[in-house]
Amino acid sequence: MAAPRKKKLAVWKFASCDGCQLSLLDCEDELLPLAGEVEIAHFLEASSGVVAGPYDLSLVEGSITTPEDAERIQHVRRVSRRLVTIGACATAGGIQALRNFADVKDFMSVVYATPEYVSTLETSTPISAHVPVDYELHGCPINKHQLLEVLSAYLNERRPAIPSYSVCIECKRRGNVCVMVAHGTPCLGPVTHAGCGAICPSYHRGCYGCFGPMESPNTASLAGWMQRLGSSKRDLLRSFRTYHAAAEPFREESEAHG
Amino acid sequence: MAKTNGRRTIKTDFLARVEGEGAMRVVIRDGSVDDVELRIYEPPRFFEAFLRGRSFMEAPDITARICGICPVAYQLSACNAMEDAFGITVDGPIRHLRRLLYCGEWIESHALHVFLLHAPDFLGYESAPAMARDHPELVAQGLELKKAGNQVMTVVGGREIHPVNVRVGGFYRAPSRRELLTLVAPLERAREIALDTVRLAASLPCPELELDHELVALRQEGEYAIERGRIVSSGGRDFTPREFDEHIVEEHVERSNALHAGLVDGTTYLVGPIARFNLGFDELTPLARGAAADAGLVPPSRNPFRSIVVRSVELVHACDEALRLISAYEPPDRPFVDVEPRAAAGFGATEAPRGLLWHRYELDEEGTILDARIVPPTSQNQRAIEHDLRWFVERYADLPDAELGLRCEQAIRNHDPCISCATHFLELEVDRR
Amino acid sequence: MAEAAPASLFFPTAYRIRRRRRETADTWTLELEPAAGGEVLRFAPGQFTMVYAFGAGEVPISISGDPERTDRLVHTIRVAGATTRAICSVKRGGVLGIRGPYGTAWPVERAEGGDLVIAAGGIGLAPLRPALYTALERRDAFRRVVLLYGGRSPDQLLYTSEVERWRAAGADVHVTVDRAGDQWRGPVGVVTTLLERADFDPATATALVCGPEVMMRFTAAGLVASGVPPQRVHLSLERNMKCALGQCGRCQFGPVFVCGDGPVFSYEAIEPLLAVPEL
Amino acid sequence: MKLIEQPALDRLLEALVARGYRLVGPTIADGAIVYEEIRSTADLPAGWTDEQEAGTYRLSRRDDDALFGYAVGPQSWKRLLHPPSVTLFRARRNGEAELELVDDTEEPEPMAFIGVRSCDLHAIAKLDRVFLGGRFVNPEYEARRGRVFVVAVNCGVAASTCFCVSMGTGPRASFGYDIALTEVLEDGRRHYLAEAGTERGKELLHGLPGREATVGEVEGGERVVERTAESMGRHLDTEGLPELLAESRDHPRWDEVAERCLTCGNCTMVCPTCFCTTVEDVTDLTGTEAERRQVWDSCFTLDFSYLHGGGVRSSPRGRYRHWLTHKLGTWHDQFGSSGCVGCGRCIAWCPVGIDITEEAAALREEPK
Ligand SMILES: Cc1cc2nc3c(=O)[nH]c(=O)nc-3n(C[C@H](O)[C@H](O)[C@H](O)COP(=O)(O)OP(=O)(O)OC[C@H]3O[C@@H](n4cnc5c(N)ncnc54)[C@H](O)[C@@H]3O)c2cc1C
Ligand code: SF4
Ligand code: SF4
Ligand code: SF4
Repeated sequence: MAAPRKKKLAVWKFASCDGCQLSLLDCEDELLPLAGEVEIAHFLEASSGVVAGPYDLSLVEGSITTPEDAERIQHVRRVSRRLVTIGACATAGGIQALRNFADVKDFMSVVYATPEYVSTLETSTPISAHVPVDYELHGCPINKHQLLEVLSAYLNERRPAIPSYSVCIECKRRGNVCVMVAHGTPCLGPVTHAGCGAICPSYHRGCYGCFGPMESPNTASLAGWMQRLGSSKRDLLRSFRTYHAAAEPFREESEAHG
Repeated sequence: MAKTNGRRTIKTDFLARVEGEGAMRVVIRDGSVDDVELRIYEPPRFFEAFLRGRSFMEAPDITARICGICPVAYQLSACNAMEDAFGITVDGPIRHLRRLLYCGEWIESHALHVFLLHAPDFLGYESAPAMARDHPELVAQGLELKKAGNQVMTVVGGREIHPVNVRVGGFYRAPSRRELLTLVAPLERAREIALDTVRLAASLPCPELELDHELVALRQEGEYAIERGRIVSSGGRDFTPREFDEHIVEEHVERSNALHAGLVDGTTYLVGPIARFNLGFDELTPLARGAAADAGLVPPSRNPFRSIVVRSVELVHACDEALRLISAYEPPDRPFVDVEPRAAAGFGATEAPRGLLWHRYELDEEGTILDARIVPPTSQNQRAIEHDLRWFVERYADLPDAELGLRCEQAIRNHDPCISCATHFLELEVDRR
Repeated sequence: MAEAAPASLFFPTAYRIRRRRRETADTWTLELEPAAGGEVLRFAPGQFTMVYAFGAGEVPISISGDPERTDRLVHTIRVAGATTRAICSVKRGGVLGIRGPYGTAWPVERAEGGDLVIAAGGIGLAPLRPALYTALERRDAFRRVVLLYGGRSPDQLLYTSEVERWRAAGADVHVTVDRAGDQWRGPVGVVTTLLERADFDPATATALVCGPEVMMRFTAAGLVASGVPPQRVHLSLERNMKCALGQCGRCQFGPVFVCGDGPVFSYEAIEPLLAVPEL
Repeated sequence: MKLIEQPALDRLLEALVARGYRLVGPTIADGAIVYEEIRSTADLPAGWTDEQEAGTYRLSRRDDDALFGYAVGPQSWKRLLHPPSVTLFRARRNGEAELELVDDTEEPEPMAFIGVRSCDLHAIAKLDRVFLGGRFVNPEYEARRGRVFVVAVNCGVAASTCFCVSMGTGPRASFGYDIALTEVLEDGRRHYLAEAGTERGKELLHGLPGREATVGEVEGGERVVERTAESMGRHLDTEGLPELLAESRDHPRWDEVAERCLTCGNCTMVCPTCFCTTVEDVTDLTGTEAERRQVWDSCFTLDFSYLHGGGVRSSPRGRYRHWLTHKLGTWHDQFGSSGCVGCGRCIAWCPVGIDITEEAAALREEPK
């Protein structure tokens, strides 16, 4: 029997910090076995060799912020059998979606001397706002173990085993002492999607929501409690308006304190 | 790549193996270089704009998102700037922990660059996995070294990308001695690999090229400057981060639509490993200094193609320094110094793996950011990179296009440009033909 | 390889697929035997096993074979998601993990001397087939044996090649479909509509019902309305379950565990619970 | 009943270590009293107590140096007996036709639990009922459980979240211990009344320096426990509760609590009797190695009740109702007792302070 054709993996980048694709290179123990299992056909951060599509699996990092990128993502979708977004930018618009709450022209004039040259859209939008997405991996940045889980799930044609419950469940499994209850530190863990392993509480700070909303986030109730702990309206607005500012439940909650 | 009556254009639409996405364009007319351009079409993300109105406490985490390759650099430059504004000093074990965390980032980032991005150039491969087919142990060593850096960041910072433990004033939690001791074995192993790497890098074939840029880096008496220091230059300049604007200007260069940083007197300057090495050689640990000397690397050493050797020396230094910091570590009584915001401007600079990273904030009495400016290393090096390219193309214009293109890419990679960092200040020009 | 005594209740036994048969577009019947030889697990009609597909997961699947044919373990599986897809894509000769059997059985013997009514919807016929086999093997012990079977469309019906055999063995078989094609000459409509067509004596009947939960609710209510005592109507429920041991907590259905107190329940016992949303 | 002093306690701990037990007991970490490995009484939270309220827990100083002057913290012994993550087995595949199943369960190490409260003894008994007293005996649990030595402590203080008296589970340890201690603080003196509950407990106790307590001293110990029983911070009326819950499935109170509940699952994680789990399947990239891991789960997750085509308990209301009804109602049907031992952990560690006693009481009110 002939060896089965290796699956082709592509990694694409839109507006982002590169951290999520770096997570792939951060899989030091698995990188070479992975390269043995799949053909890394398009991954500019790591390779100058580019193999033509179509690709079996495309990992997409970054959000759509320019007219050119809005077109390019259509192309990426066409050449990809499965498309998985990695990270907060691709999944929710990222920190750069803060422009969605302001006038982008004002933003440009802060940064650029000659804003006319800059081609940009009014908003930063997730990939799913432009093309169908097969799976969304959360995190700013994503967790590399979860990335490996997604990869091995797609290689083995199964669904990734990635829970969408709260960070609290991971936090308690880990044996942490709750920072909100025991220290009075406001924490977004109860409304935030698990995946990081509850790092922030393990380092005695409140979760700042970098994995985005969990499956059934009750942000209003949590915000009420955070107020009792001393958060001002402005604190609340800032808390919900960070790396997932444009994710619906967080957007709504931040606007409630605007 | 096209050739029409004496005019040759070499274009690489996607620069591979750099962080972020950019392109390069070289125009040669009748054998001489007409135009050299490093283009960056990373979409802008407007960090300086949306930092306005945020709390000073958010700056380390938000600015980390400028770049996933050197988040610690952003976090600590931001912390330095805030602490400068509020008039507090962070020293003792907290500063040592910061330095340790930063060593982790240097190890990770340099190993990534040396083994996964740069070495394939010298050995003629398109990527590290491709190189691994012929040199499996080499790539495995590089990955092991890189992993040790990531382990440091994970223990001290909570995770390898966008660590969560850094805050203005110090850390949220100081790791225990026991936690740090888990890093000793991997770092000792990493230091061995780094020493081998210096030897290997020194043996790689490399074109002769002497830069005449002025070199700029932080300097701190008694240590190889990483997380603090004064800004000094090979031209004898010496100033504090607060005085940055008096010495460095960002110019609008018409031809490339980009902001290029230059010294006030118009001199092109270079930041990064080569600058640090030449200005801080005496402060390297004896082991790193010895390794450099054995490899024939002593200041002045201004060949950008030797930057891979310099990075390897810095790898030795970072491992050595991390081990020293761990063995001397006594957890601080409190993981952070209290911070009282006040209306002020703050300036902060640190040595990111790619060079000087400078932040400036204006804050109101509650610590809300009124204005932010960030000058990352790649913006400062852009002019120098283009200069190198021009030199190189002039010298090797006879090479076939394909070969020349690859060589040019390599010349760019010498400086490990991080385009993600660069984009929030660079004009972008979208060119996708 | 010498098998160490399984310490964990979760530890499966490797079973090899010796035959695979495609029932419908998305449903397969697998015949399995222990990969290392030895006895096939024994079971009672209505019981299920936990079927493990390498790396993909483990799910509860009823045993659909004949309890008397002790040389094989038979499962009929519809592809519903990732795990069932993985199970159904293992080829002949491939290996699955099996543990069990678990759960309560259809009380076939309680129907002896009276009529036995088996009502199935869709894949629900799989857990009922062992009960039908058992009844037909001792056909004389019952008065009527009635099978009411509904499928979504003719091409989604299971075991169609066996229907004539069942009739020949003395079963009164009625089949209906929700949506008929040109070829279909039988009745059209949901299973409950067959209750009127079928001939059985409610007063002596025992009914075994399996299918989608709504179908079971309506069928059971219909049976009771027609005079079958609720304690003689039995249903088989499905709930999420990871252990089948009563220890993962997931299959709770109010006061009971589906894995051990069920899956077969008497309608009398669970009727009030079925009416509670989100129980 | 034997009267001993702190040095004798250390002797007890040493003797347990000599017999191969790993000592796990209360100690301070990250602003709370947690159960971790300890070496001597010096690791115990001497002079500390805990102030608990719905959604709040704070350590504070006592005005004495009592070793056991606090109630329960965020963790329970469940963590050790029914760990948050356990590998069930590993599998290796060589092509499709060969599947090697590997069970590499290791023999658990013997542990001595130091300072187990009465509510937690009851909680352990409830876990025993789930894992050992049902249709299947869980051998891993049995192995861990069988290697535990229990040193119980009768409670000297109750937190404002405690209601063991209502549940009939405390504050005096009445079973399930090898040795039980009462800490008595009188006239600036501190001593311990120790009694054995098993032969091995008796034997260990026998070897400790100390003397037989006088009748007066024994009564002093009784008074400690009585005072605690009188100072319960909360109360739960259990009269007819399972029936009430079975009849209250449509009560509007569920909607009110669902407004506040975050469906975060903290209550189930901290509860010493919540035992629910899920299984995670992982494979390596090459698809030749697989592992099944059992991890704590919560009935507050959507996946918990997921059935192809949608979850059974998709609304927060349905999930909260299930949790409270299971704890106080259907647990009786399933396991013959209440699933709640009145430890109050779920009250203190709910991030928004939802109080099980208050919710249960509200169900007794006629819907308005
Ligand atoms: C007692 C019992 C007997 C069953 N007998 C059969 C049978 O004979 N043939 C057959 O085809 N199917 C049967 N099922 C249903 C079968 O278990 C589900 O179709 C299967 O679990 C779906 O898993 P999946 O991973 O493919 O689907 P997904 O939709 O991806 O489900 C994900 C997970 O949710 C759980 N889950 C989803 N649906 C169900 C369900 N209906 N029941 C229990 N858990 C579920 C499983 O843990 C599953 O792995 C039975 C279910 C039970 C409870
Ligand atoms: S705890 Fe929250 S903010 Fe911290 S890493 Fe995890 S998801 Fe991100
Ligand atoms: S339900 Fe709450 S009070 Fe009751 S045992 Fe569980 S955590 Fe303790
Ligand atoms: S009751 Fe409290 S702890 Fe439990 S799920 Fe709701 S909010 Fe979380």
